[in-house]
Parts: sequence; structure tokens; C-alpha cells
Amino acid sequence: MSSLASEPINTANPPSFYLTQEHHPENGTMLGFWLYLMSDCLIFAVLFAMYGVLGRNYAAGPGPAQLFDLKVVAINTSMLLFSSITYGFAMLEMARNRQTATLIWLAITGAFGAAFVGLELNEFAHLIHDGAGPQRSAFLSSFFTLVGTHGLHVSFGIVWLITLMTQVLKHGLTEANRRRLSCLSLFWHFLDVVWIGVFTFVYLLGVLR
Amino acid sequence: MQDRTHFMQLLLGRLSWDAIPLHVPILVGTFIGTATLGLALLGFITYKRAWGYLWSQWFCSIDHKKIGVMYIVLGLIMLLRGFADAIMMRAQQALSFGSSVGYLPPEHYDQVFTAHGVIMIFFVAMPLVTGLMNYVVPLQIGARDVAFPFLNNFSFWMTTAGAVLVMMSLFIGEFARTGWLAYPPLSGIAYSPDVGVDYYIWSLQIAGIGTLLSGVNILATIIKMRAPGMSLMRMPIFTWTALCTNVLIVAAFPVLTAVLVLLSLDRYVGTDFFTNDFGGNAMMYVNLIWIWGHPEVYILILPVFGVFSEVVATFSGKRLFGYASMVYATVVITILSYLVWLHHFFTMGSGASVNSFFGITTMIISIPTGAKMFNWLFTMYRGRIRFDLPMLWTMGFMITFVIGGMTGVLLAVPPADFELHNSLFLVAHFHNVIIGGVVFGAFAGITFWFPKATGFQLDPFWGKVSFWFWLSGFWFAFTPLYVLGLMGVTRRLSHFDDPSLQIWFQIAAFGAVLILFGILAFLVQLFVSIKNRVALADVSGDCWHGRTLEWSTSSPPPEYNFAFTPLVHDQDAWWDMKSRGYVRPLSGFIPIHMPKSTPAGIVLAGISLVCGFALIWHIWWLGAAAFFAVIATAIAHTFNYDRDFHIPAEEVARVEQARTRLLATTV
Amino acid sequence: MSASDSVHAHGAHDGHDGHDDRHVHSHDHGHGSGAAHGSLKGYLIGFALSVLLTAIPFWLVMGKVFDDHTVTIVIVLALAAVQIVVHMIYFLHLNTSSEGGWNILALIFTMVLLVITLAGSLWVMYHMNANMMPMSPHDMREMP
Amino acid sequence: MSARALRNALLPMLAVLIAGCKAVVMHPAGDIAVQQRNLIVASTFLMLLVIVPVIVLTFVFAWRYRASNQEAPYEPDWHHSTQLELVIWSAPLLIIIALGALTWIGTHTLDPYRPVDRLDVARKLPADVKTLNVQVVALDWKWLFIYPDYGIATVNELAAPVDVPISFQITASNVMNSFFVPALAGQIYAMPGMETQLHAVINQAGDYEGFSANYSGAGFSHMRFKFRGLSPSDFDAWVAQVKAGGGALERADYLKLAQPSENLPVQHYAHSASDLYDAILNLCVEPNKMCMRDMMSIDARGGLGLASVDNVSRLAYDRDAGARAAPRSNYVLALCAADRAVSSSPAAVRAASDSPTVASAWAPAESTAAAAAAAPAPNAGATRFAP
Repeated sequence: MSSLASEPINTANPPSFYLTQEHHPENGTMLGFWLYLMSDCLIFAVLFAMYGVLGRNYAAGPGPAQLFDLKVVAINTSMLLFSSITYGFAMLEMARNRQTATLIWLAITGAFGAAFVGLELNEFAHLIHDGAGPQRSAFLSSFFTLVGTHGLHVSFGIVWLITLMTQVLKHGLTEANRRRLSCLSLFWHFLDVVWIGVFTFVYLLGVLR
Repeated sequence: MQDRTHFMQLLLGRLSWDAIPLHVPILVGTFIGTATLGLALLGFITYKRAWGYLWSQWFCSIDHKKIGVMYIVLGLIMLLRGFADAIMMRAQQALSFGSSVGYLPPEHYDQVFTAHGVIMIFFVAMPLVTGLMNYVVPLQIGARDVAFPFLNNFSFWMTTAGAVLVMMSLFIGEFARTGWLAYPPLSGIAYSPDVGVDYYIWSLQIAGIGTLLSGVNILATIIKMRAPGMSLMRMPIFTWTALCTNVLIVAAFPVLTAVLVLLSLDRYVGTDFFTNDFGGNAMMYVNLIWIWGHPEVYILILPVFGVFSEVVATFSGKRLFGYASMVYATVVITILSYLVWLHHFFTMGSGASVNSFFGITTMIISIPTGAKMFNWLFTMYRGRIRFDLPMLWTMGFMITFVIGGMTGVLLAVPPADFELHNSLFLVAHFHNVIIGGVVFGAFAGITFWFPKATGFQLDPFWGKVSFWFWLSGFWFAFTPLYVLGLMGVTRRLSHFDDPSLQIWFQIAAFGAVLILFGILAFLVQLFVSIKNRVALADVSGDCWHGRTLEWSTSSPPPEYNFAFTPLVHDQDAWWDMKSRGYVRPLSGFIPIHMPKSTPAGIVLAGISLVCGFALIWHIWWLGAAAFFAVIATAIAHTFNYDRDFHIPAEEVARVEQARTRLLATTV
Repeated sequence: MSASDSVHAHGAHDGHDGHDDRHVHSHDHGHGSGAAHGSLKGYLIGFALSVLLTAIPFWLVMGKVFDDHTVTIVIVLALAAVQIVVHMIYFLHLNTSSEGGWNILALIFTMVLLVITLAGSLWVMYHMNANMMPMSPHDMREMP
Repeated sequence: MSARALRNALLPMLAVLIAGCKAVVMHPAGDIAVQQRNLIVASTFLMLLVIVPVIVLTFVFAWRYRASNQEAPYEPDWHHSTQLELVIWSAPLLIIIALGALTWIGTHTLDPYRPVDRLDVARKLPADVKTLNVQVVALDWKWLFIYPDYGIATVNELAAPVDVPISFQITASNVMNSFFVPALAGQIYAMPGMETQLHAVINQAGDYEGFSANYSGAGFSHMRFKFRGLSPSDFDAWVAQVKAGGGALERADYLKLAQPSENLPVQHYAHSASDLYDAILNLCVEPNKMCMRDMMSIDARGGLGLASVDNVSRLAYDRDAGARAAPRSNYVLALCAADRAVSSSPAAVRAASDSPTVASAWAPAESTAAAAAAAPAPNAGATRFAP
């Protein structure tokens, strides 16, 4: 934050008051996207707070210990972790300007993401089938909403991934596409971070109760 | 027959002819009036063959100046609606005593006060401050546009879509009858099974997306696009307050979005967040919505603090006193505003330690606010104060706002709040800060920058008429409410038994009429000024002897704002330039890189509106279709890589030469 | 919809400023797109750490390693916190200099608000529940 | 300037009006409200210490440094003064420190949950005084007062003897309200399934206004009651009169009473079921509902597991019965929920509503332990992946 300190004003010779060349301010996309992520982070904060407050209101119904299968969650988590590293590989290939390799890694990332969403949907379907749907108790409401919102983000990320792959195919690794891939990279890894919170607070600590 | 009704339900959801309130004469009258005016306006535009112009030059425009103006127009139009609600309430409360029940039945009156609150906060105050920030911030930091110009256009149209949805509730169905924050369980499906709360939810969600994105946008603009040399501590104070405001927007609106999602899940899916059933907890809603709600108050007031700072410095002909402490005060308020939310529900029953913690944090906010007040005072000290319209509004603010601040701190004392919470005293308090602060500030800002936006000044006579009506109207309307609050009269009542209260409500109604004259005088002022625009014209671009960069360019500024990006050497950059012999460049123009207009924003917002409407009425097929259409349109939009162009150097030269000629005529 | 569709895609212009050659030959400095792309080594370290930091808590809980739940809870929470930091550094490439420090500033600010929202809500709601819920004092003590 | 002249002319009139009106918050009749009033006055005075100078300075500076006054000094570049800044920040700071101390003490002494410890500023609490207990229920749109010490109940009328501490237990039937008698003490919310408390004392006999201060729907404006401060002998006479009047408030009568209604006249019940308030608070007045207390008790022990997953009708308080208007058919609800009504899973059969576990939830006070004892151990429920 060095810019906070104002520089001494040069009063010696009449200074120049304008640029004669076109001014190119730094591109704000990455920053803007980061700010969006921060706001998204607060949406999750609310959902976590909701889970924190209502997470033990089982309404005389089942609690986490009876509902969650940690094996499934572990597999799910590994899907997301793998997708993270493969997205990383895609970014590295992008930096090397290798379009096909980038696309392949992106596709693998998308597949892992889809597997994650699929497993999660399967879990939800089981719960609902057992009668432990989001309407059963405040605990289940906040569980479904928190985990579902994360899943929705991942699904949205997959749609976005496919869109970007199409755009890379069409226009190549242009500057704009690189920036978009970087944004999605932030988004994707951000979802990992949220998932760390989810599997810790909801699943692991839930089962421990 | 059975199949057919089932089919109709699938096709139209809950929507039927019953939803049109043909049996309510007030609404039918309003509808006829609105429709007539609307048709007249549409006819006028058609007659003038202005559709193409409006579409290409305004609706699709991504020029921050035009979007800023459109925000302000939206805010002013919605002010008329919000004020109509206000005067209806004042009339009802002045009439409805003893055997008289007034003219509004409770189910209508309850919609009126809910709509008044929602509209005034979300669709009047927010567009007005967002509009000012949109218009002024890029000019003040010497930028050509905002960081994400398309997003800006989209944000505006989303806000408008939310406003349209609220207006639709007037004629199709009903609005919420829950108060402006829609506390559950009252707003839950069990106690509000009709469409009102759904209108509330979806209009706020749609507008909220716009607000959030516009927050991100202006934030990125201020951080990334300042002119060379403009360090943070050289930013104009309005830009500083805009920075803090948008930090608050980005950090607070997600909470609102999330809370409303949870409420809508309760209503649509049958979850149990805020219900009495299955372990839900309605207090959590109150807790969460105020985590958004309190910063929201500062989202409204901070930018107008910036406006007042600019106005006081300009019209006192002085540098702002205590720039640094003003900045620190703003930052401190920004952070503290997150630590006070519980003071809105001291009476919900949390313990004494919780209550006193939040009470004291609330009081601490008044320290930086007080410091700001003194800074303005000492800016006036040893100045040469010109009492033009913006300064008048500022003076009105300084006198009015301190009283509101005082009653605010009073309400922050929990035991005092136990007596005054939910009373008319509270109503008087927040109108005192919102009218005395936000509304006066918006008018100060509008009258201050109007000549910049249009190239001619506002008529001072009608402006003064408007100001005095507003000021006296405010005091007439709200002093009685303070008194009534001390008499133990609570808010949101549609009928009273005690005849001795009536005189106070009549005085308050009289005050509302004065405010009505204030609004009318403002409209007359606009009309008269446009009519006399040649006489009121300002060709200098610097009619107030301004201090910041927006006054260095022409009025109205060219599309590209500045022919050359300014270099900043001091806090009051333009004042510094003027006092050190700045000479306007007349040659050497270069092509300027600019973003292109696009209809994507208005289209996306339009489809979102359809989506919201469909969800309100449970027209599931349409809602789903509109949702996928929004996604598809957004994706399609990202395939458009052709988003910018260059204004050729010759064009820039032509515009600048025209200004040179104009300037020569006046010297 | 996303912030990615900035119109100020200055890529082409950045090129005019004499960076053309650099642009073609070296992309690993993340020129233009603002964020560093990281390195293979960084990603692998991050991945290995994450796997470790994920596996341990799952093992602790699923294998019922400690009898005392409190110990497990503390360790699990600590590991989660570490893993979040690992992700931030190795995957999100967050450091004090990215975007002129604004990224980390925004993150810190968000974290502060996050703590306020979470801790504040829990504190407030705990008091409310303690004061108002129709439970016996005994049951209340059972609550976390 | 004419508007200001008008205002000046009207100010005396306002003063007369204020003097004439009954500003109950400024002239309360109960010690708690008196202390709250004192706090209001003291904090206002503290703040005026800074507000008045600001307003005066605003006018003085505006007049003295007006542009037409060329004699006033003009220093366009004067913009900083460390001493002045110190004053600017420290003056409000000092006032807030004083106000903060006042707040901290005031909030703790006037905590509504804290029993009163004096009758008024001059009189201590007599040793032999017996607190009057009142159970308050906010209904749609009237107030029910139950006097457990006397076994009586009233609607829209609350009576209490002068100089006797009153302990209110406050709840609501379905939505949030706020219980407020300005002359007696500050308000506190009344919320369904929750109990707030208020302690107060009335010092002067008389009839006072009481009402709901938190908007609760269409009949809100008429949700008012009389609060009668009576001398001890008058109060005893009043109780006797209520008892003589007959009428009983049993659960069925309560359910009838709880139906939405407006402008209900005062009603007296000579007898009120002793466990009624507890049932209202726990949302289990209707015989087939599980009490909130039992639900929470079960939850505190980890819930009932999958076995009771279909045990839902006993937990829906608003959804079927309590609601003011029947909710319309909800398609999403129908789509997402497993069809509980016709569920034939063994779990559903086990958790049929006559299972001993939950049937005992009927009697609230005693059932807690029973329900908990009968509940299966939290981890005993089969996980859904078990064969």
C-alpha cells in the first residue's frame, strides 16, 4: 500500500498536465473477478452460518451420523482434488501456448467435475428417497442448501468450461481467452476451498457428533 | 373440464383474471392514470421518431455517463411512486380515527407501507447514489469509462427490471404485506400464501444482482483506472466515499441474496429455515437480513457524504479541511458498519452483554461521523461561501442530519430502544437521516453535476422553492412523528382509537403536502430549465469554479471524457491545473479506444424479468425457459469478441475544435 | 454475465508498447492476464499437500483414531485451515504482490467479514436460543 | 425565507401541543419505564453538548463567511490544523465514552430478564413481597393473559397490583409480535415457540395502553389491550370478579380463541388449564403435535435416526393447522419430497404416530425424560448404505 503516501508536489517547473499518448490502464478483469469471488465467499459464509445455527435441529429425525457415508464423501473430495490439479496442468499448457494439450486437460477437469456432481446428485437422491429430503428438518434444509449451492457452482463451472473450450477451439489461445481461462481457474480453485469447509464442517464434524 | 383447468394451471400457474384488482377503485384509477401517461409518452416518442435514437444511443449505450443519467431518471420516477405511497399513508393515518376507518383497508394499507419502504430504499435511494457514482467517478479519476462497461449497462437494466416487477405488482396481483424486510414467519408460505412476498423476493433478487455487479465494477474502476499520478490519497473525496460504498455493496449484498434465497426456498421448496416447523428459526432471518441491512444504510449515506464534501469545498472556495481525517473517518465507518447490526433488534431478547456490545459499537460510529461534520464546518470557516443550490441543500443537510444522528445514537442505547423501538420515533429518526442525508444529498449532487451532464444550469428560483418546501415539509412531516413516538404510538397502524392523536397526524400530513410541492417544484425546475436552456447555458464546463477533474472537460463531456488522459499532481487536480497555468491542448490528438454499445444488457434483463414474473406466478415452464434463455444469451454474448473500436483522431480533433470555438465566443 | 467479458481487452494494445517479442517467446510471466500461472512444481507440491491434508482428517474420523472427539475436532479444523492456505498459495497463486496487493487486501477484508458474520451470528443466536428456547437447563447444557 | 418565518410562528403552537399531550414515554408510571426515560433524557442531554455547538457554528459560519461579506478573512489554502483535528475527534470520543458507560450500566440493570430489585427510586423491594406471574400469549390479533398463581385467564385485559413486581413470560401463537406497555416498561418481542421474559413494576394505579409494537398482519392495528394498575385490594376484587364470572379456558377453547379475529372485547376465564401456557409455548396445544421441548430434547441427543424419518405430521405446526389461510398446492414441494403419506417402508411403519416414543410427547413437562429415555441411542439408527 505504498501508494497511500502522497508524493511531494513538484513545483519547480510547470509540470505536464496530460499524457500525449493513449493511456492504457491495467486490465481490471482479474481483480473484478476476484472481487466477485469474495462476494460469493460471503454467500457461502451465510450458508455456513445457517448450518452452524440450524445444523443440530434434526426435528426428531435423522442426524448426520445416520445419513452421511464418509466413503462416498472421500471419493467425492478426491474427484474435486484431481480436477484441481488437472486444471493446473491445463493452465501450465496454456502458458506454454499448447492449445491441444490445454483442451485435453480441460476436458479431463470437466470430467472430474461431472463425476463430482454426479456423485453428489446420487447422494441427494438416496437421502430424498429415504425421506431425509430438504423438507424433513432444519438441519437437512441447511445441509442440502449449503452442499447444493456448492454443487450448483461446480455445475455452472462445467458449463463455463465447455463454453471456454469451444471458444479456445474457435479462436485459439488469444489474450482474451487466456484471461477467461484464468478467471475460471480462480473460480474452480475457489470452489475447492469452499469444499474444504464443507467436508470439514458438514461431513467430518457432523459424523463426529 | 377438469383437464382444461389443469392445463390452464400448467400454462398460467396461479395467474388468472382474479389477479387483476378490478374491484379496487384506487388501483383502477392509478392504472388508468399510469396507462394514459405511459401511452402519451410512448406516443410522443413515436411521434418524434425517437425510438431508434433511444435504443441505440441510450438503452444499448455502455457510456457510463448515459447509464448514470438513466439511473437518476429511474430514481426520480420511482420517487414519484414511493412518494405517492407515502402521501397515501399520511392521508390514511390523518383520517382513520375512531369510527372512521379511512379509505384504505388494512390489506391495501399494509401493501402500501411495504412498497413505500422497498421502493424508497432499493429503487429511489440506490439508483440515485449509483447514478451519481456512475456519472461522476470515472470523470473524477480521469478515466474514459468504467472497468466493465457492458456489465454497467447490464447492472442498470437489472435494477430497472426489479423496479418494473415492483410496479407490476400494483396491477397484477399484490405486493407483500409484511413490512419492508419481510420478517418470517409472517412472510412464510403459511402466513403469506399469495404472490406479494414472491414479488418482493424476485424484484429484490433481480435488482440485487445489478447492484452487486455494479459494485464490483465501480470498485475495479477506482482501483485500476485512475489517471497517472492520482495516488489513493489524491483521490477526490467523492471517489473515496464511492470506493468505500462499493466495498460495502460487494460485501453486503451477497448476504441479502443468500437470505432471500433461503426465504424463497422456504416458500417454494418447503424447506425449514425460518418456519415454526421442523426446527426452523425465524430469528436467524432477522439476524442475517440486518447483517446486510445495516451496511446498506451506509451504502446510501457514504456517497452523499462525498457529495457534501465536494460541494462544501467548491462553494466555500477552499480546500477541504482535514482531507486525511475525512478519508480515515470514511474507512472506519465502512468497517464499523459491520459490527452494529444487532441494534435493529435489541428487543428480540438477547442478553444484556450482547445488547450493550452492539449498542456501544453503534455509538462509536458517531465519532467518525461527528469528525466529518466538523470537517465540513471548518471547510466553511474562512471561506467565501456562495449559496447556490447545491450549497443550500448541504446547509439543509447539516442542520437536519445532526438531529437525526442524535436520535440515532439515542436509539442505540438499548434500554431507550426498548421504549422507542418500532415506534413513530424510530420512523421519524430514519426519515431524518434518509431525507436529511440521502435525499438532500442526492439533490445536492444532482444540482451540482446537472450543468456538467447537460451543459446548462438548473433554474435557481424553482430550485430554491423546491428546497424550502422540502426542508419545511420535512420538519412538518416528521417532528409530529417524534412527538407521537414519545406518546407511545407504534408504526404501521392503519387505524387509531385515541382522537387526541389526530392533530399530530394532520400536521404530518400537511408536511407531506409541503414535500409534494417540493417534488413538484423540482419537476417544474427541470421543465423550466430545459425550456430556458439557452439562457442558462454554460460553455466553460466549469460553472461552479470546481476543483476536481470532471470540471476540466466540456459540459456535457464528449463521449471519450478527456481528449488526453490527465496527469494528476495534487488532491484537487483541476484547481491545481488552473492555478498553475494549465493550457488546454489544441492539437496532437490521437485515436481513442472505446467500448462498443450492445443490446445484450437490456435483453438479458428483459428475460430475467420474465423469469421472475413466471416464478412469482408459478408458471414453471416459462420460468425454466427464461432461465435457460438467460444462460444461453449470456453464453452467446461471450462469443462476441468484437467489443471495442477507435474514435479516429480527426473526429476527436473536430469535437475539440468545436469546443475551442465555443469557448472563444464567451471570453 | 461474468466479469470476464471486459470490453477493455487491451491485449492487442499492450502488444504495441514494444512487448511484441517478449509476448511470443515467454508466456510464463503471465503478462496481460494479471495472474501468474504457477509452475509445475508448485502445482505438484500443492496437490501432494492437499491430498495429505485431506486424507489425514478422513482417516482420523473414519478410523476413529482418537477416543476423545475434541482432539479429533481440533486436529481436523487445524488441518482444514492449513489446507485452505495451501490452496490459496499453490492453486489460487495468491501472494502479496498480485494485483498490487489488492487481492490479498480484499481477501483479508472478506475473511474479517466472514468471521464477523459467522462468529457474530453464532454468538447472537446462541444467546437468543439460551434466553428463549423452551428447553430445560439440562438440555441447554447438552447443546454445543 | 418565508417558510422559516412560518416555522417560527408555529413553534409556540407546537410547544403548547407538546405540553398538552400525554407523552407517556416521558411520563411513565412504572419504575422500569421511569429509569428508561431517565436514560433517554440523560443521553439526549449528553449529545446536545456537541449537537448544539455544531448547529450554532453552522449558522455562524454560514453568515460570517458568506461570499458577499468581503471583510471576513479568506484563506483558500488553509486545510489542516492538528490541534483542531484533535478536538474534532476527541470531543465526540469523550461524549461516547460517557454514553457508553451509561449504556453498559443501563443495559445490564434494565435487562428485561433481570428481576426487579426495587419498587422505585426511593423504595427497596420489601422482603415479603410475592411476585405476580403473568403468562402472555400474542394471538392473531389479540392478547391472552394467563395468571398461573390464580388459575385465571383474560383476553385483551391485563391487571396487576401496584408496587408488586410482575414477571412476564411471553410467547406468541404463530408470528412475531412485540409486547409493549409504554407506561410500565419497554417492549420485548413475542415469538412463536420461544419465550421472552420481562420484569417490571407499576407504581401508580390507573388504566394504561398496551399493544403489539411489531407488525403482525391485517388485524395488527387493533391488537391493543388495557393494562390496569390496581391497588392490592382492588386487584383482589378484580381476581374475585374474574373467578366469579365463570368460563374455562381449556385446550379446545384456546384453539377456538386462537383463530384470527379482530377487535375482540375483553374476556375473562375463571379457570385456565394449568399446562396450557406450556403447551402454547411448545406449539403442542393440538393433541397430535410433538412439543418443541421434546423435539429439542431428542435433537440434543442426536435425533431419532432414520427410523422416525417419516414422523412429520406431528412436527408441522403451521403447515397444516395453524396457518391463517390454507397454502395453495405447491408443485415444487410435491416434486421434491418423497411421498411420505403413502410411504410403505418399514421405517414408516415403525414410526407410526402411535409409537410410544412420541405419543408421550403430549404432556409436556413430564414427558421430556420419558421421551429421551425411550428414544433410541443416536447412533443406533441404520445408515442408509447398510444392507
